[in-house]
Amino acid sequence: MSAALHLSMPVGTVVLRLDRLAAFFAIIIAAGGALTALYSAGYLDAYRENPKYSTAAYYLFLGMLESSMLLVTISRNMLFFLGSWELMTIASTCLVLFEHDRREVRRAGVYYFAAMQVGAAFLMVAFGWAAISTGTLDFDGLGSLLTHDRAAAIVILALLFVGFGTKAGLVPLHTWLPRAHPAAPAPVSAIMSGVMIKTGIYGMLRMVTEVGNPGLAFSAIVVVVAVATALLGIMNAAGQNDLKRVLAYSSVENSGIIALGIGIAMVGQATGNSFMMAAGYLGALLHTLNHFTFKMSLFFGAGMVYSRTHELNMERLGGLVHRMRGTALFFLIASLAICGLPALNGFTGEFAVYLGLTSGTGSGSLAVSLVALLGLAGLALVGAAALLVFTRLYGIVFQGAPRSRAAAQLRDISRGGRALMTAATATVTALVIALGAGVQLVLPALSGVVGELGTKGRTGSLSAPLAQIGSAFSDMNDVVLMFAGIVAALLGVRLLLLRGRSVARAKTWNCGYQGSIERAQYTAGSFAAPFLSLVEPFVPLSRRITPVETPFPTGASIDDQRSDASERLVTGPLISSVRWILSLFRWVQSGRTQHYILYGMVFLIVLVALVFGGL
Amino acid sequence: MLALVLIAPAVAGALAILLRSRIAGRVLLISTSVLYLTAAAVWIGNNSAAVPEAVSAYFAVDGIGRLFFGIMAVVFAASAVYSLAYLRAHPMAERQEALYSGMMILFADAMAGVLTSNHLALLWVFVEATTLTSAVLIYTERSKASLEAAWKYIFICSVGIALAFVGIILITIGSGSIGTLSLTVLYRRSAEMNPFWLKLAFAFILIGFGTKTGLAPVHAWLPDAHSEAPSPVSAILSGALLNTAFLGLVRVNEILIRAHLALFSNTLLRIVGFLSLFIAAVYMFSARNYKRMLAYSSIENMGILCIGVTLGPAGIFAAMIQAAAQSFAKASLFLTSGTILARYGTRRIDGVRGLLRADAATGWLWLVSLFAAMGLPPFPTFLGKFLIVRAFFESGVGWMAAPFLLIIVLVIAGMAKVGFSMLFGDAPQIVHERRDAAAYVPQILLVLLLVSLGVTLPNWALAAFHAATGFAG
Amino acid sequence: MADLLIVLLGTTMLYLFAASRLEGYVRTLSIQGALLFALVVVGPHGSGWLNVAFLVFETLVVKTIALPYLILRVIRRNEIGREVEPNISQFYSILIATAIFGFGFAAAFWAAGKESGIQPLFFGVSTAIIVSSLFLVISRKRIVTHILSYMVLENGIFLLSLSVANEMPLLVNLGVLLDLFIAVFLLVVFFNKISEMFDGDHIDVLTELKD
Amino acid sequence: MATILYLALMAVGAILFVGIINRVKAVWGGRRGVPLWQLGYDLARLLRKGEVISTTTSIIFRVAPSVSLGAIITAALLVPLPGSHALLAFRGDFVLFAYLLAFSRFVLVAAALDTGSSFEGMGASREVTFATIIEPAFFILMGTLALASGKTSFTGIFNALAGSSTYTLVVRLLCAVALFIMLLTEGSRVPVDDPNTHLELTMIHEVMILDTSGPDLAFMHFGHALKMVTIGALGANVVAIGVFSTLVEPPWAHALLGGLLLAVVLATTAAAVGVVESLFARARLAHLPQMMFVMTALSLTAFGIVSFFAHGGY
Repeated sequence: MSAALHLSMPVGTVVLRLDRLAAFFAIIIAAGGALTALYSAGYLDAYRENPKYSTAAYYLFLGMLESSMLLVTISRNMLFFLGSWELMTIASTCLVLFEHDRREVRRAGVYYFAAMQVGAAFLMVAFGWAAISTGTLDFDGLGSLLTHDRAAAIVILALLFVGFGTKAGLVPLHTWLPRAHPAAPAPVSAIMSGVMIKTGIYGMLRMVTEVGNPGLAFSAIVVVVAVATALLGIMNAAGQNDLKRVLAYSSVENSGIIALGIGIAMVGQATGNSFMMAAGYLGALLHTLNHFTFKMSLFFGAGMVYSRTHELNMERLGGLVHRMRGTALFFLIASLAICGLPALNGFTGEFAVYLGLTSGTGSGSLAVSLVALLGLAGLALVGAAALLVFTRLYGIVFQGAPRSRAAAQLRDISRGGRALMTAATATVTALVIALGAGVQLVLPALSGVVGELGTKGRTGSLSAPLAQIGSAFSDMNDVVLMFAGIVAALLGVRLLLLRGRSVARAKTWNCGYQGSIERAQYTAGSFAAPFLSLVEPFVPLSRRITPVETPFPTGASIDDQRSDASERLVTGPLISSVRWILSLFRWVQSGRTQHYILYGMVFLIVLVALVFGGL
Repeated sequence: MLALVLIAPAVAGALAILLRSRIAGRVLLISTSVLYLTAAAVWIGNNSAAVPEAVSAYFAVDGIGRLFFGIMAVVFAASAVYSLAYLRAHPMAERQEALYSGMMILFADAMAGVLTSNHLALLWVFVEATTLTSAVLIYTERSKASLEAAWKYIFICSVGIALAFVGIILITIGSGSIGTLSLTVLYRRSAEMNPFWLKLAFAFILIGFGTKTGLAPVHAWLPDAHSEAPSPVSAILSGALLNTAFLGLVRVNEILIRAHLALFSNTLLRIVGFLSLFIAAVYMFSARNYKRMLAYSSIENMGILCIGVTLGPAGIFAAMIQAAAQSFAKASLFLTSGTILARYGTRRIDGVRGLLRADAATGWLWLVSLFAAMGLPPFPTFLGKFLIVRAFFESGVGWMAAPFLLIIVLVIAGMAKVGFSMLFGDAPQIVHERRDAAAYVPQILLVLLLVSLGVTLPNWALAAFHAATGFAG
Repeated sequence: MADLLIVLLGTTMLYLFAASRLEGYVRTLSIQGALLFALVVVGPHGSGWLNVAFLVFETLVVKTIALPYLILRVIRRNEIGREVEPNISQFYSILIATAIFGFGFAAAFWAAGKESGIQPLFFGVSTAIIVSSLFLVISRKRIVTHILSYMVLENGIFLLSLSVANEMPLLVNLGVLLDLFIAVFLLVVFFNKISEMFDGDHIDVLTELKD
Repeated sequence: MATILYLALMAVGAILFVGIINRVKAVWGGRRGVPLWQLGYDLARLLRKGEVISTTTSIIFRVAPSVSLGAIITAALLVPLPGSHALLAFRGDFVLFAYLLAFSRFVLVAAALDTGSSFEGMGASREVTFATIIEPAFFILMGTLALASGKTSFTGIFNALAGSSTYTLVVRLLCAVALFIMLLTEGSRVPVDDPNTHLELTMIHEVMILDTSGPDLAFMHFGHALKMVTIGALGANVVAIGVFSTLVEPPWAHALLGGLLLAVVLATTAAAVGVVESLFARARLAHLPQMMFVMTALSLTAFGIVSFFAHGGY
């Protein structure tokens, strides 16, 4: 399944090839685009009348984003690839800026754009270097890199990983996600989180297969970064109160899981553990596919919530399960899936990654088993924390009683719009279930992709380990089906028992308290507090209190904000120090002609001195 | 052809000033731009004729001359057309307007002289001439600010150019028995020259022409002039004049390279190049005036060119692409900024909001041209950027790509911050509502030209760039 | 003979830094023109009487008479004060100027020792004049003194160009002269405008445009 | 054969487990205490009742108990009878085991939050928080055993380790203690939680099911007990390593022996839990994480030992 197309370009011929890997991502991109378009058609109803917003431009840039992503997947010419990459940035930036009249949206747009430029700069250096040391702009040349100049090859690969990691949202270059996602319209967040960041994953996979394996140390570093990303992502997700910020950070977490898959695959390749390699790649691909489905579903749901309540602060939502039944159901399924719980697709990917990790602990050198153990413990912690995050998210937003008027009385939106949104959400959620129960059906295709990665990676066939993984999956699937059966049986029993018995309705038992419980409910903040106090250093708390002073207190309040440690320690200081350095030179343009002449004179003297000095 | 290109506009300019008539001025202006466009088309068209077209010992059009002449012609034509809109928006006394048209023509003619002169001192004469003509243009609006800008411009540049002349004298000293300043001869016999005087000369010439090129640390006049001049003039200053002065630098640099002094000249050029990039980054964030912001971006671009030409043939080729693309983008931006200025009546960035709603066409032009200036696809600036980065590695100084791209990313971020803040948000009540085709068509054509260059670099363009790269044969 | 003239030129520079009145500046300027004229006369002539004639015209008519007269008229017309108003006192100016001269000579002789084909006196004095004229710009507040300094700079360059054995082609010389003349003329015009528009003719009034 | 025996043992054991715990506590306290089968009677009574459901709740609340119980049963099916094969054994089945328990946790928490009661929210919050400490420890434990045995399924691990070298004795001890802590936590027993003080004062499990009644409550209770014995059964397997180095003939005897061992281990575990509950008071909430990290520490120690030997002791 590989088609090539040769174009003549200023940079020589550009080969566009659709091999298995490209096809896999192209399918995700195409499906995601279709779903987003469908959903947008409904979501943008509310904006259509408003002259401020141009839906035409929205669809223009959506199409641009789609096509550029597709070009990214199939182009095998470095310059052409970079071009498509930048087009992708342009389109997504313009999409993020859709609600441009809001100040925070503009700020987020600029931040996102700048972050993407940083990433692109890394790629540009890497490709420029590779193009020189391989003598060609074509990816095919990359194969000779490692043999030709190993040190350079490793640095180039590191640069590439940083560049692609920025797009994929790997720590510490993930800080754009929690800014861009809340600012963007829901469908845009959905396609960015569900599809666009996957192009970063694609880049890593493509490069590591084209360049070859850079060795154990590099791979181990990838694993460490991946684990750090997943952990930091999920911890911050627990610390956020904005529905879409939570989802954004959970995207960071899932990128970490995917990268972990890639990392252990690289470790396996480096140590000749083909099972680990196969399992890692398979896990990465599966999780890429699955995250695409449930994250889109979640963002679609968030969009529904926003369009009905115009509220994204969890503390002001609640009880939507009674008013938005459909959305609540889809959101629940997606939440179960994103926690990696069995019977839904989220589990399959993590299961494959776990398989790789356990085989890593069970074999190879001490280093490998330590790396694998790190991944094992980290992934387990991430899973448990994800459960916390999403029970919290779902419980606070959808369950209990409404915490505000906005949540109690929904705005009504056009019937057609709602239908379209629901259709899109239902479709993608159906995929969540289908991929969970029917993982057996997609496994062969994915194994094909993994096999290609193996052969391209010059490690020979991976068919044997893939077969073992397949059998494990089929057994796992049987157990999952058994689980479904048992649950069904129990539900049946329950119904039988309750038949003809009294099922009374009463207020929630609040230990005798009879008042209304809306304001007395457990809050999102307090729900996460015990966990966050355990991981305080990674999500430091900043608390603003207006205490009660006067005998007749007015407006006493407390405001907790959790900030991102990596941003506080790494990216934040970096940015501010650069700005500081620049600000040191503001005096240059003083407006005084004499200063200007002085600059010239000094410079002249310096140059003359250089000449006499014999430069 | 060459004689026509040089003499006819001189006459036309003089006529325009003497006739003191609106119509005559505009007609002459447009016809001059037509003449230049045709000349450029002819020269770039038969680029295959590698041997430079020479009319005398003093004038010749080699590859790089052709390319830069083409750039100048296009930018000048765009500004000429836009001038019609400008003159309608800013009605002024008839003889003033005639002076404007005449000076525009003479300004272009002076640049044409620089681009086509084959004699170093003659080139100097024309560079100084560009200063004198454009100084008058900068003062067109007769405001205090424009007067200050014009003064700083003419004074700083005159001093700088004077130093360049010192450099030329030093070359004469160093050229010893060669006994002429004809460039073709100097290229040929550069090996015979005295390296010491050559280096000293280059130091002076770098400062002299560097002042006109707007290279840090002698860039100071540039933001003032660009922001206070009428927008069509700013467009020419940024899109054509800087390149023209830069050409002088390149020619002298070529002499040094051929005299095996490349190490020296490259070091100096890289120093000023990175300094310029840095200064641009410093002010890109703190600029409060959008025309000044564009001016700093021009400084950045000149820095890029300086660095590019030090990176061997590949670098020079990339620099040529960069020069053409950036000039068109910058011209389009400055012309558009003129429309913005006319709509909002302020140069302050925070005075401009909701451009996309106030005037959609201008808004989109602004956005697209910004992307072009930032070096994003599908514009040729992106190609140039990548080729320069690659050239770093080709000439063995790959580590320089890191600071280079770092600063460029900073500049891009600054441009985005400013550009977006102007485009979006709620539009205030706009006073001027008159729409004028001449205020949009030139930029649209420029953008189309850019896209066509970027998407499919056509063969004639490719040939032009190659010819420019190996201009000295 | 020529050497004496050159040394004289140098001393005029020092006087320029000592002088506290604008008229003094203008007078120095025309004196320099005269000295350059003398240099042209006594100096070595290469080929072509036409060139010599041109140089004579340039020095005698333009540099000695026309331009100084032009400046003088400007000063009178704008009835601006006569003081030079340095922002670095004459004393220190002279010190620095002397230092510049010292370095100029040092450089010249060093170069002469290293490279053949230059007369150190020509080279030293002219470079000294060039640099010190820049310093003059920096150290004097009034715009009119900037114009004067520019013309001094041009004189220094002219001196240097005289040191070059083979002259420029006539065409080029014409162009150079034309440029110089127009430049000074424009500077004067703008200067008039400035003293109309702004109050005072200090360079400090021109500091509106900055970041 | 083995499986049926195993299932029977688990079903009965779940009920007796709680019974034994309470009996031990009673005896320790000088009382006679409730009959061993008390939980059985309670479940029977509950199954005969109707329900009272909060008006705030949604369908989730009603489905949750069944799903939770189903998840735990399925998890229990993955654990083998000591010395025999589990009903289903495959690579990485312990991952599925852990995630099934997680599933039951999810629905329990969802049900608790469904009521909107602040008490149940509190309990839910603690439940998920402690899980974030226990789960990694469990995975480190299994990773250790995988490393020691070179297998990655319960059955595989336990059978492969059978009769392997001596250092596994230490490892087994560590693992057993770790599993015991896991049991106390997952079963929310003292010192993590105090199941006796029913209603508000309990902090985790009991408070989460405040609003549950009737058959649902029965499911909840049984599931809870079953979870404990499942972990106990894991412990039994760990202990049993080496006992079953050779297949005892005939097979039914072999299975019987395994069953016997399982029963003994469960009984002793229950007794141990009872003793702990009689000796200790419930620890302060703030101190619980340290206690649970002990499990992580033990598992890591075990890993250290194993990797030391497994990698030829460098």
